[in-house]
Amino acid sequence: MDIFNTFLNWPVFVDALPMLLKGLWITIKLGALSIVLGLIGGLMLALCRLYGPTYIRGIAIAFIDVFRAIPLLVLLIVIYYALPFIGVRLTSFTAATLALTIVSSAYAAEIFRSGIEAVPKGQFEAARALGLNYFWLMGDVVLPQAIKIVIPPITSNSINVLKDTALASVVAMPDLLKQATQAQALAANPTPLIGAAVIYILLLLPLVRLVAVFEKRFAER
Amino acid sequence: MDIFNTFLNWPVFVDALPMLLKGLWITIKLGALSIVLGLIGGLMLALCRLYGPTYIRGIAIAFIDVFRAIPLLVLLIVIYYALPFIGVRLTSFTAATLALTIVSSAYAAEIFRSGIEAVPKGQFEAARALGLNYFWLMGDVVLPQAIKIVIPPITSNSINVLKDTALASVVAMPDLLKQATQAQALAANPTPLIGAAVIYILLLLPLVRLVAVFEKRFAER
Amino acid sequence: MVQNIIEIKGVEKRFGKFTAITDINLDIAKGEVVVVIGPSGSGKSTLARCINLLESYDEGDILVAGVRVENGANLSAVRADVGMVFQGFNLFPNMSILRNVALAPVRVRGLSWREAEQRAMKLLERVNIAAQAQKYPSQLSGGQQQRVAIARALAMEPEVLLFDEPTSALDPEMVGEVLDVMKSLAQDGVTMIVVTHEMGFARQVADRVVFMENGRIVEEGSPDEIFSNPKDPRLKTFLESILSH
Amino acid sequence: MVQNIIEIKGVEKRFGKFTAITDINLDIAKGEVVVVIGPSGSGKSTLARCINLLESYDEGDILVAGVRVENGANLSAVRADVGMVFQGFNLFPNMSILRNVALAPVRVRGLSWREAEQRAMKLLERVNIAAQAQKYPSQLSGGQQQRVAIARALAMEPEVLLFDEPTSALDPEMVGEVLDVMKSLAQDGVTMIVVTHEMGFARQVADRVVFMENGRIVEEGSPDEIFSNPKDPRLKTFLESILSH
Amino acid sequence: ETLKVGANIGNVPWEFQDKSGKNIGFEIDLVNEVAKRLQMDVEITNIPFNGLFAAVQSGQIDAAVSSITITEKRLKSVSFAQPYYDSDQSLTARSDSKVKSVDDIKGKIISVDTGSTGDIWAEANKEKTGIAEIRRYEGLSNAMLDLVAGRTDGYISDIPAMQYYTKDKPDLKVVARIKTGEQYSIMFAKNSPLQAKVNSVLTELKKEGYIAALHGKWFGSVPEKTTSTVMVMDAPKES
Ligand SMILES: Nc1ncnc2c1ncn2[C@@H]1O[C@H](COP(=O)(O)OP(=O)(O)OP(=O)(O)O)[C@@H](O)[C@H]1O
Ligand SMILES: Nc1ncnc2c1ncn2[C@@H]1O[C@H](COP(=O)(O)OP(=O)(O)OP(=O)(O)O)[C@@H](O)[C@H]1O
Ligand SMILES: [Mg+2]
Ligand SMILES: [Mg+2]
Repeated sequence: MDIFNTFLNWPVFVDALPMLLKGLWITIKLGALSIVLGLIGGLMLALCRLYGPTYIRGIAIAFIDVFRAIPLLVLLIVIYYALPFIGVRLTSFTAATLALTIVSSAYAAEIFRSGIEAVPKGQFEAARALGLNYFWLMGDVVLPQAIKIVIPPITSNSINVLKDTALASVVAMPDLLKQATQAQALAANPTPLIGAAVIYILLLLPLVRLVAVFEKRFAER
Repeated sequence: MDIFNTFLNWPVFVDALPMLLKGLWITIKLGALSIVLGLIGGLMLALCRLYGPTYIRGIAIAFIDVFRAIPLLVLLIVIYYALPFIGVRLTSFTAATLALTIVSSAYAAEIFRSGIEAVPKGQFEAARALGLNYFWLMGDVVLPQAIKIVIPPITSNSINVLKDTALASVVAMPDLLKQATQAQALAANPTPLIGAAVIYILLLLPLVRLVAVFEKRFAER
Repeated sequence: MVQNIIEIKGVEKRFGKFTAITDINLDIAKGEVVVVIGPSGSGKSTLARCINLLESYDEGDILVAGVRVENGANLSAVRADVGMVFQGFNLFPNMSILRNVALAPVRVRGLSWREAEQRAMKLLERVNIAAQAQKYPSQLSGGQQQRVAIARALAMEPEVLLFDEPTSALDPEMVGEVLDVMKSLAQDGVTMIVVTHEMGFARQVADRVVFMENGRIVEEGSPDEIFSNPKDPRLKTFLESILSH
Repeated sequence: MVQNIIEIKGVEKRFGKFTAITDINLDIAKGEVVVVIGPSGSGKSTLARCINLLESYDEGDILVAGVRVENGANLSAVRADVGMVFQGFNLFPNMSILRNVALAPVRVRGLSWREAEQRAMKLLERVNIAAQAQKYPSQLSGGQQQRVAIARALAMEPEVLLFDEPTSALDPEMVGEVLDVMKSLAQDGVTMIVVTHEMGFARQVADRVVFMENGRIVEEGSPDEIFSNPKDPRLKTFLESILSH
Repeated sequence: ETLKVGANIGNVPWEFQDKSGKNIGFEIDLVNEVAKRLQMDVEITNIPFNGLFAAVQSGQIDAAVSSITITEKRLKSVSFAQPYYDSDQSLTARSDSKVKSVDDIKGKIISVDTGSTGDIWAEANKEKTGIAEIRRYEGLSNAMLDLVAGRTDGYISDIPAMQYYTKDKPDLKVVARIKTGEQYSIMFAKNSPLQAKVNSVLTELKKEGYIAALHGKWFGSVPEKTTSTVMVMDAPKES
């Protein structure tokens, strides 16, 4: 068999498409929710890490470091399969969202921190000298500048979360990639995997380009 | 069965340990090499994207966007299993390193870019006014400041690469996590997974703390 | 009893092992204009920054309107009453000039955006820059930025104004205008501490001139005493060097 | 034939729809000292920045030593010969003061670090800041930073020096010292273009004074002509406003 | 010459590692013997099930084992030697549960391995059996965890694996055998010349009773005469 029959087999792809689309829907649902929650959580964590009282700061650092180090697969298994032993029984969707959110917020926290630290000290001083309280200092002055700086890595992180939904199949949430490997096994042909890659690219490229446009408009100031 | 027998079963863990350590070695070898190459590649890509002539810039953008969007699993399969059809037959180690390096350099490129863009314009101007050529402008003035800014997200990215070695098992490089799932199947008990998580944490936490110390020393200037 | 709006008692500030200012004692009455002069690195900026706790001080006390300046609940309120114009301009690059000026009145004083922006426009007119209200800071020249910074501080109608070389980036024409604004503020009874090298301004407006050297207040007195009859030898050299060019 | 080291012919620079400078014609002979004055926003900084192509110009030509300033292979060489001291200091925060000054001689002129640092120390002494050589820029006061910036530009021993308000952040004592440095450079035959508000300096050192307004050169001549016998009404108002305070 | 065989190590009792890290199992023994007869060395490569299909087709391995079921659909892309094992599906439930046979799964939540034959069977018989919901899992151990946790009521999967798994677990029980007629064999790239050679060795081994002996070694029982473990068969062909 040649490369086309093996990796770009049209009938196999057409066969697999309905499965892939079913997986895509899970990927999007789970991914979008975890990205949004992860960004919010990450921002909170970054602020705790930078400005919290010592013990809060310690907790934030531990949270960030441990949940970046732990493999998502293991976290998912613990949340979904171990928690019932202590009486917490989550649905697979909740468990997957929770695990993805925890991990993505740990990553996002470090990104936001780098952005906040890149805002010149003079900006904080000017805001404080004007009497702005912590909330407005962050909201009006520091975060708009910090977020502008970190748009590229935040985009990367969001893409990562979307792709990490693949691991949710371990808690019986078959996402796009899982559906593709399954279709591969059924047909004994890797074409569905290539199909999934194409779908990922079709899904992500426009989003990434859109972010780039926003970024440019931002930068023009 | 209670939670301890299921998730923290000592005899199962001891049994699995030799397998896990074999996997750990692959994780470290593959991870370290891909991280280093990915950082170098990412820096090159970021510079091409920012300062290359239009067509180089276009290629860099396409590279970065496509390889962030494509699932690593698919890329691995293409590199290892599809390239032989066109006469390129790589060893599994080379294939895994290549795929991981490509993806991690795409991610690192965006991180470096955000760092470079956060360096004030006046710094570029002062360096250019002194007649520094592009190489020294970057090497002496801009990159030291940019890298300082992006240490946190670069650390995150490196952790990610190390964890992504898990997918290399598909090209016959059974890493730590793969060995753990295998040991789990063998013992019909998830303890080896928890064991793997502990090993990841023991491996990564000291590294992350070390980076934090460096970062602090850097920031004191 | 005359209330001193600012009381500084035995203040010292160290950066690591380096002592930037030490043994500073200075009381400033409501409505007084104090000009701080001294050579580069003598600690003028550091002193100003300690007054609104942008630098925490290591020894002594600073009281604004009787309240000790320290970390705590009332720090924000103290700061809202102490306006500051920076040596670097520190405008907010992510908002228009108009927003820069209107922001604090809205966020701290609770004005509506409409009202705050109207008042901001008036202040921008006063410093001759109203035409640029919709531009962003990076689009302005250095002098223009400095004038915005002054308008921003004035917008809070503070009780005390700290100026750290407010005219250093201005061209002479503008220096005159800005000094006029400051003079009128002084007549309105606003308390001011001005770090400046504008000896003309010091002579005309200052109630008191403070000369710093090496982190200490070496001499203080009325402009007449300081300029016409300096006692400290270092002050004498300092003044001579200024007049020589 | 007298060689003009800088020739500026019909130069215009636009920011979007806004024209910052237009129709600029200016020839500068080797060893000449030209002082540029004018109100804030008149385009003085923009003109200076066009000369070493920190801003690309939209119309006309600028030639340095006969070579057109444009993007290309010899731009770096042109820039090495045109030193610049910025209105903002733009020191490199990631290296010590000493490194800041020694860097370009090593990287561009190929000096050894030892040699470059020895020369850098001499320059730091000349601007009275040698004691801070091992500090980082963020640890210096504004005035100290400005002096380092001047030393850094001098380190390249450039043919032409552009100064954009080199003394604006300095205290009067230091202004005198820095102006002395600049005077001695002028005597050494270094060509200089100085944007400044120091009229005393202009009068003593300038071979020619150029007055800009609204992006144009409105009047130029010897210091005597400009200060004692100004023709353009806008120049007259400008000078009056300066003398009035 | 070397026969490069890919196998999803960890697939008990077909191919897994003993404590010393040596590959053992039914299919490992089988390919070792086949290679010996072909006068070749064996090199076992550990590739997860996901990767096996691309691996044979790209020639990175010559053959793949991992209890791979022969199906019509797969035959379009790959070739198989004659089958050597008849696998049926099984229904596993908690010992204390009311699920005692296939008739009891009406209205229950049933788990399967994604893409497995059990999945295909459950999907096809969803209406008939009245299954309330099919949950798809990634491998046996997680499905078992949820069965024990009570999130699911039954698990449909290959019978040999389940028999092996429940052997030492009193709270779980294989309650029913589900006939599906699926058969395992060695997978090759499509039209690989090795397929014919291996197929004739398998014929030889069946005649000698070698494969039946392997069954005894790994499952502790003698296979019936009519199963493909004993009977010589034709290599499956694409229809
Ligand atoms: N963050 C810092 N770390 C170390 N030293 C510092 C720091 N900030 C200021 N200094 C030092 O403290 C001294 C006083 O600085 P300050 O900025 O108050 O001087 P200044 O009188 O305002 O000078 P100028 O007129 O040049 O602005 C200087 O010697 C300076 O180097
Ligand atoms: N990047 C930019 N985008 C838009 N407008 C700009 C930009 N840079 C400068 N300008 C405008 O160009 C004009 C000239 O600016 P320039 O900095 O040359 O003035 P200047 O004469 O140096 O003033 P000053 O004495 O205040 O430094 C100003 O009106 C300024 O607002
Ligand atoms: Mg100062
Ligand atoms: Mg200017």
